[in-house]
Amino acid sequence: MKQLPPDTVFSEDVPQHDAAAAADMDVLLINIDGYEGPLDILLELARRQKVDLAKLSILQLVRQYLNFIAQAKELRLDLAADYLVMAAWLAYLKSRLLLPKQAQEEEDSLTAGQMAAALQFQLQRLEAVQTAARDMSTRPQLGQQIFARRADADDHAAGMVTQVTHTATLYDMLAAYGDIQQRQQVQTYELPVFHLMSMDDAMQRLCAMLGALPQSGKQQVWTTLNSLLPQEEESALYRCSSMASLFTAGLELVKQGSLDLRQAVAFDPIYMRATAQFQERSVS
Amino acid sequence: MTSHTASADFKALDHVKRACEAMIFVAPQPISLADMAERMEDGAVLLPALLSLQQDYAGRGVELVQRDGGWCFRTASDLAPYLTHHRVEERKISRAALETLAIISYHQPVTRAELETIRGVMTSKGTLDTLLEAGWIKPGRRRELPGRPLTWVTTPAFLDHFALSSLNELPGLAEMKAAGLLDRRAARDVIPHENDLFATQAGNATNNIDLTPDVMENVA
Amino acid sequence: MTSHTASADFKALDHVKRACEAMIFVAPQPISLADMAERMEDGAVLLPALLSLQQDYAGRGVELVQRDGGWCFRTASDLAPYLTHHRVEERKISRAALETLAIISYHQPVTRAELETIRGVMTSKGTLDTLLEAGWIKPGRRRELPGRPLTWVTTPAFLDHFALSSLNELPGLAEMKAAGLLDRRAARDVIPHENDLFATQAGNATNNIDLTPDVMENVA
Repeated sequence: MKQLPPDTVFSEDVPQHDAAAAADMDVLLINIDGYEGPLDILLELARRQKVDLAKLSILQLVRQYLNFIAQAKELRLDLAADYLVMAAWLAYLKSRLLLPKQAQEEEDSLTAGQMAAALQFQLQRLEAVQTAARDMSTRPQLGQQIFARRADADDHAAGMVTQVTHTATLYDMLAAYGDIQQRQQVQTYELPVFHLMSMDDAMQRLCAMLGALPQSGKQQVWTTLNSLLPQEEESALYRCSSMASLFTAGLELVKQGSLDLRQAVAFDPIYMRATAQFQERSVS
Repeated sequence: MTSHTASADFKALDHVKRACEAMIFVAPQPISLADMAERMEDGAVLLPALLSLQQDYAGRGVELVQRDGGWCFRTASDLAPYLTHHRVEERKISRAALETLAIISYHQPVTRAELETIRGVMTSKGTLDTLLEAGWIKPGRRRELPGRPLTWVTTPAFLDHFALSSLNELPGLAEMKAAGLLDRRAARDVIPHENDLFATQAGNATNNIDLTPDVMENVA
Repeated sequence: MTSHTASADFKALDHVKRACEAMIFVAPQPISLADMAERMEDGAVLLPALLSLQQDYAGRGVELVQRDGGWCFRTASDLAPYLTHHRVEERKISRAALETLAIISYHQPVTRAELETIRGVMTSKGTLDTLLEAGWIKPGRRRELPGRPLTWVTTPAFLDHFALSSLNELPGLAEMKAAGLLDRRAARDVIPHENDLFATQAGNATNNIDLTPDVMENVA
């Protein structure tokens, strides 16, 4: 297989400022609600390459999608998580596609080419399904373009035996069962009692633990929020609520000026330390 | 008078015949020449078309006849013996019968007392009678309980009517919920089960969304 | 089998044609050959009669068509403009529901997870139940997989609604099959793996398998 020099490869990353493409993207962003998730958007972008899906440039598609996400973020569009997951995956795929082949040898995982092929297959399959759906909606339909004979009241005059049959559809029956189930759930409903760390408990715990920390002059020790969580074997729900309650209690202390909170970037550990004011508060 | 865009010669006898044939076929009552003319293009001549159509159908199993000043198709009277089985009157079953049937199909064998517990209301005799008459339920074994109450089960005709090949194909509650058949979710289901909270974070996503990333696993 | 007193030759093609014509005309739903045979005299041969009848009706305003093995009369679709007043209220069907219906019809039997894999999104409420309510889909056999998930399949009413005589008539079905697009599996399971790669390159490369080179060239 031909291996391209790296500088050529990375020139692909330079965003192209094409007025027509930008206008296209605007249309896509405005109509975002009309699309059925990230795969549908990808298919729309793929169609714009105006080539047979089998000859699609996956790298170009990835770049278009990432560009689309970037613009959506710029416009502060509220994108569903699906779209961001897809973006993360495509960014990963892109890096794999751009790496020299030797560098990406990993055992029992798909090669970049196979991953791209899988994506391409999904797009082709979705395209086929969407075409089928469109064809279906344009077919002549019973009761719209094609008609059946309707039973004639006069038929009875023919002096024939009338046989009564009872009818119900599967949907009717399932819906009836669904209703019964719901009635029951409503009837037997009890408010569940949860074992949670209350705000009061959290405030008490936070003050006690921060007060007990080694203190060296004005430079208090930074400690992480995680280290303040209860270590005992508690339920997962209790640990979750502890995290939330301790954090909220922490915010309350910050508001009072008794605490400093610090976090470098999202999802990093949260650090806290007591201020001088905290000392006065705990003394008094 | 309506006008249509098709390019066919609307006055051609053949076209008028086809249109009349379809209009008469679909009409639930005999349809008058005037009614048909109103739906045809201006200048279409109907009577010759109808008479020609009547000739086409003469001696066939279905004939074109005039009744009450209108035109309609009627089966030839000599064929009545073949048609007796088809004189069918469809009757939609009542809500109560529907619920009862649903419970029997999901909980069979089930006694009348159990039925009433599940439905939360008394079951009138007429309800079970309707289902029996429809041939969808039948008595099953007696329950080994005081009074040896009769149980009810569904019949093969029930499966037949609902085009199911086995009882196994009745969707379960989770599947009904997924299909939108349980609309209002009980509040208790909305709150995640304690163990779910971290389980989903850990990655073994419970719902099978499978975005393109069926390849996603490779990211790890 | 019924016996009749008329003196006609019951096996004569013409007689069988007339009887079938009347039976199909009167039946509220498409009627199967077996159902008709049951009402006819022993030894009557129906299929040639039905095919001949179908030819008689070809090109007329009303046509004899097959729907999932049953026979029925339906108006010719080009005559719709004359019949507008019989139109039933059109079911507004969302794009999501239509795509879901397309997947069920082409990929059946298909589980909900497979549906979601193919569309790349969760199936929202109101999609499957809309199709179920329309009577176009029903539950099929459970798949022999962990959790025994329910599959969904189309009904005869679906074929009748969309004027298809059988599933084989779905537009583009053969092409989709040839292109391997009827595969219900997740994409990563469909594409050939390392070891298969050379085999397919060597000969029967059907579609897009040796993708990597293309991709790399497009980088330039």
